[in-house]
Amino acid sequence: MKFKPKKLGLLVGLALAATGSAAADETTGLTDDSIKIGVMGPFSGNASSYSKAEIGLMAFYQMINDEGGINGRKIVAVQEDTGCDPAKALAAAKKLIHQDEVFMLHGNSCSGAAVAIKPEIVDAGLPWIVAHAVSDTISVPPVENIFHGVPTGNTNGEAMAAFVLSKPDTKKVAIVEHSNDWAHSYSNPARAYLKGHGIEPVAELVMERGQTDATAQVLKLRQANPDFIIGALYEAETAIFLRDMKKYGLDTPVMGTAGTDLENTLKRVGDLDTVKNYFVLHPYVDNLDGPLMKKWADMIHKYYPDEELTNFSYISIGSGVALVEALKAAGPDLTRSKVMAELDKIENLDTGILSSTITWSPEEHRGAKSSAVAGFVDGQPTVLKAWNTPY
Amino acid sequence: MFLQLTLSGVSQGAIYALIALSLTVVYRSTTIVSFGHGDFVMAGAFLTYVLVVAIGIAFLPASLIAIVAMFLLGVAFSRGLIGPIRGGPHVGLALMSISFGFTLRGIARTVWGREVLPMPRVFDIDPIFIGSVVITGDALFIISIVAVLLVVFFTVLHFTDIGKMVQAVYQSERGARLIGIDVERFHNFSWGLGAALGAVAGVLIAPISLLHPDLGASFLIKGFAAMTLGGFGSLAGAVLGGLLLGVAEQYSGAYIDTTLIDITAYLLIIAVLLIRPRGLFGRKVVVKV
Amino acid sequence: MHDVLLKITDLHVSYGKKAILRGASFDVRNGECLTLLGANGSGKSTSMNAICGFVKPVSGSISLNGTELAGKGPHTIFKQGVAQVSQARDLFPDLSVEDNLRLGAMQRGKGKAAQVLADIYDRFPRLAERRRQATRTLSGGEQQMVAIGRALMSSPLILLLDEPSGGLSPQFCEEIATIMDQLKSEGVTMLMVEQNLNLAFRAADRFIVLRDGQVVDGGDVAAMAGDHDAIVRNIYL
Amino acid sequence: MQTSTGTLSKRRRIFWLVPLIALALPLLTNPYTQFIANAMLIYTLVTLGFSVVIGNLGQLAFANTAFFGIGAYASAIASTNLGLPWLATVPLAGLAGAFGGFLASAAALRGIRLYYLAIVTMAFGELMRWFYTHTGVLTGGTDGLPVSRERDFGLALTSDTVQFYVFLIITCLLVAGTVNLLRSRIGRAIIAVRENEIATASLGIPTSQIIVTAFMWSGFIVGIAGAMFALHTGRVFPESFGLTQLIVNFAMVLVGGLGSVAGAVLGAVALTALPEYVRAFPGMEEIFFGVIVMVVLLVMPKGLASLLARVSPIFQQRYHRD
Repeated sequence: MKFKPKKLGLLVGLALAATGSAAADETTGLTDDSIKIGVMGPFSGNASSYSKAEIGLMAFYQMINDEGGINGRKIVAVQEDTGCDPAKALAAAKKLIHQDEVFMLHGNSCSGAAVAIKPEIVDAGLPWIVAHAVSDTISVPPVENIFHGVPTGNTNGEAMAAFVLSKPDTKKVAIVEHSNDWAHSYSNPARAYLKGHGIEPVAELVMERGQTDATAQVLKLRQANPDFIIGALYEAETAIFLRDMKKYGLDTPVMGTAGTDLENTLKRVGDLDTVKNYFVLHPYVDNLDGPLMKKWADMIHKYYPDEELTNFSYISIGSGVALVEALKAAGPDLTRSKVMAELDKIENLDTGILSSTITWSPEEHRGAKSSAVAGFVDGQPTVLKAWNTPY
Repeated sequence: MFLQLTLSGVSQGAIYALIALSLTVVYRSTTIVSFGHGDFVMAGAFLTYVLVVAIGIAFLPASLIAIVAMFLLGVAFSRGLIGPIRGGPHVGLALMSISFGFTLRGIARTVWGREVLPMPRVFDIDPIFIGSVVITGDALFIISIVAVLLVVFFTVLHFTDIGKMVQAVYQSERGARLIGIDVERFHNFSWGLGAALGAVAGVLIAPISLLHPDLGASFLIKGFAAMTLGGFGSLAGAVLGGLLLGVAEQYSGAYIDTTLIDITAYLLIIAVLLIRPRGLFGRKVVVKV
Repeated sequence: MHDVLLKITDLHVSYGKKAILRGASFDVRNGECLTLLGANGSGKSTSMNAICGFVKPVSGSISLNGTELAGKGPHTIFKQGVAQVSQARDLFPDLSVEDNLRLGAMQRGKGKAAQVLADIYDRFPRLAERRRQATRTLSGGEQQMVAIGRALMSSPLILLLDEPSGGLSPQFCEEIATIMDQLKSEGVTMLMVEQNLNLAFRAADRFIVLRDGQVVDGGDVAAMAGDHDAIVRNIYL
Repeated sequence: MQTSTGTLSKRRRIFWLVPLIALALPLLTNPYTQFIANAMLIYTLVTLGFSVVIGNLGQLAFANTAFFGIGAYASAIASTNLGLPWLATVPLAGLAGAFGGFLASAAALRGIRLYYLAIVTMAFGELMRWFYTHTGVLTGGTDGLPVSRERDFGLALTSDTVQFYVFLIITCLLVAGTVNLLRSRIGRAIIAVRENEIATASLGIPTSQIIVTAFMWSGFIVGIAGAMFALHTGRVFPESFGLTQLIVNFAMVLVGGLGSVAGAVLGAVALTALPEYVRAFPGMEEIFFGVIVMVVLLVMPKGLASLLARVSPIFQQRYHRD
């Protein structure tokens, strides 16, 4: 008979951990001197390298706080793990909204997780700035409270394809990708863009996550003999793919995603010769180790001294800059509606970090509509606008 | 292209063979399949990385230290965690190895979770060109190390007294007790040997791949497939199965579709089950209970 | 006076909650052959397994020349000089006859192994002929020879034989009996469990009867000569 | 198993007491804790289904996650492509899961046992996941497939509380069904197959049919749990049915107690709650999981259910291995 009380005790205990139910209140999560913001990211699991984006964002918050906060309020970030898993992300979102009662949400790497929690956030109605996940379905069609603060899949895919086509005489394009939503979010818009320009891929290959060899893919590519390869691969597989290309003497240029960067790819493959034809989407104003990016690198290292910096580290900061603008404009009598209204007024905001400006309007919640490309020019990472055209 | 694929398949397959062999070494002596073995592979690779990059030891001594350390970890795992529940249900034993591997992975993740670590290049041997076929230093290195290891392993097993004792335990555990072999110690040793062989695979993968905590999971599946293909529990079969799997992956990827590479292992497991459950080389499926 | 080689005192052994031996006590003297008799489940094989360390006694003592064996692992007990020929023989089926034999001396008696091996081939010429064959290809009787030979390879102080004639044809039983005669004449101390009473009484010097895990009877085989019926009654009734 | 009718009815009464008390639970929760409580109900079924095959039938089959995924996808496909209301997809998901169970039992019937069976069934699960990923037309591929949460027969299924009551009813029915199945002749035959298959066959019991039945029942209830999971998350993704899910399910069975119905409930509740408590330590979840399971295996090999049995003999189920 003692079974019941025990089991119930567990459930009740869990329930009591909650502090009442959350009414969708305009000022929930606000005090006179703080704004509570929920930051969700994949802090665990096999996609945890993405969470560097959330680390960068939280460093930015701390910088803002150290500079005195916004209208007398400091940002209190509540970090929640999504593990890049939809069910876990849903639990995280519900916890932040109903239990931690945050004012708004900001962050989110992993499109799958973001898409899964979207209905919940639409219902809850609090502002949500998606700072890393790229899937267009998050912000299209526009919803009042959801803002996209990074170049989305369409923008990225088109930027990749446009760069590929900017190389003179590009006729044959091949695609190598993972079979996951992340890779598709880049490759599908790129395919569409190529198709719009009358180009069908000559080869469409898959290289799954965890593969340590790309011989089959490279040999097939050698047969297809493309002028350009679009590679939507994670960091590790990118390095393996490039190494195997070099191994089998294939020196076709490769266009990579914003999931990799030149500096770290070079570090991983070990020699410049292997990466000299590798180009990546580069949503920033400068090279990662360039002067314009240095202040952001220093900022992250000030708060997270041991953090290794990659492309991901900076990606969410631009939307942070935009948020701070909106919060300032909303004034001391902050409400959720006011913040959303101010976000909608942001126009052509130069964030000082993203190569694209941010513009939100009630009709369009995808804020960043372009992305630069980076490649090695004379052995130096260089931001490019188009083939052989510096930014 | 065919030759090139075969060569690259053999080089990949050599690693699968090593993992399948290490799984079989544990299975034959203890009748337990180590579901955490992928993480032993990962741990071996990470240990080598730490020794090389963080401490600055040269690759060869570092990998030897890592292999010895993994041997000791395997022994400790057997003594501390498997020993107490031996004789219990197999589900418990399977879950024990899964949980231990899970813990290792978790540890790797908390330390290096958000990084993808490159191992410094070790043997920069220039590739050899034979006609249109490229033989890279990595492939040469892996194939020769695995070949030497296998020759030593099977020589010891078949032509030395120690090897005869090992075979004795494999064939009849009770018989081994009757001739005074300390079977518990032998089990511990087998776990150590299995972990060490897995670590060798990790050391070999490390320079060609990049290190991340989930490195081992996919290799575990490949090891299983190789083991199944070769006849569950056959040592030589595991090695042949590994090589075949490596080559089959390359062929299916290049001649059919690259989406198949990742599931070649699963397809082979299912095919073996449907067509020849004893595996391609097994006399019969040795499922000891 | 006989000097006692193996002394079992108040031995209790259980499998799980089921008690098999409940305070059995008996001695094995140097150079003799002692037979354990009893119905199924009376604790004969369990006694053997307890002596070898395959099962751990709950309480009681097993002492070999004054060394306590109870609670020790089988490999330790083997090194003390206790070798068993088990009922299932437990050979290594894929190894050759010679390997099977040689393995018997790996943990004990390695120094004399070559000499003992030659002796065993003398004793079992058929094994010498088949020394390169895998043991699984041998007949049951031949396998029994390998099992006995393997146990002898360690030059044990005491040889435990669990049903040496089990499953063998009458012709082979005779052969086994001859082998045992020979072992006895060489002064090998033996403890035997045997269902075949003819064999048991031919080979044994003494016998004891176990019932429900306790010793209920025992005596000299010579003294009981011709009165097998009485013993059988004592075993089964 | 000998039980006097007295204890039996007492046990029945206790059985129904749990859901009765649980009826009041939503009064105490917020949407987040309600969401977790709903997950507990789902995982109760998953664990129970897994436990029937591993604990009761004694087969080391790892196809559980496959059944879960099959059920979830069956529900989502029926909902999205056929436009069925969610409630109508539930039986379909159960049948699809049972069919998965039938396929998995084919391996066991071919004499594949123990670890070999584990590996084969694991391969089955991973192949299913590949299938979800690569048949985008049907499954939505890696973008996932939404599940309609429109009003079903007057129920606002978007609400976590409504979901809870629906799940509670389904879970209770299936748990009761499983308990009855295990008590029946079939249930005793399932245990007999585990203890000694050959001897059981020699008694004239059709062991093959028993094995198939156990697998299919397992697939049925786990398939329904899959449909519940699809509603619970609103969208199904291939990645939800991978090896990590398998390990978690596995751990629930073991921590709860192999082959025990009460254990399945306890294991599911405990290990669904645990990750929520360790949220504060991101990245540590794997270590927590691993260490907890190892400790349970070492100090409490019969799981939480054995604690219950110690508290009251009523819970002394003979389903698990002694």
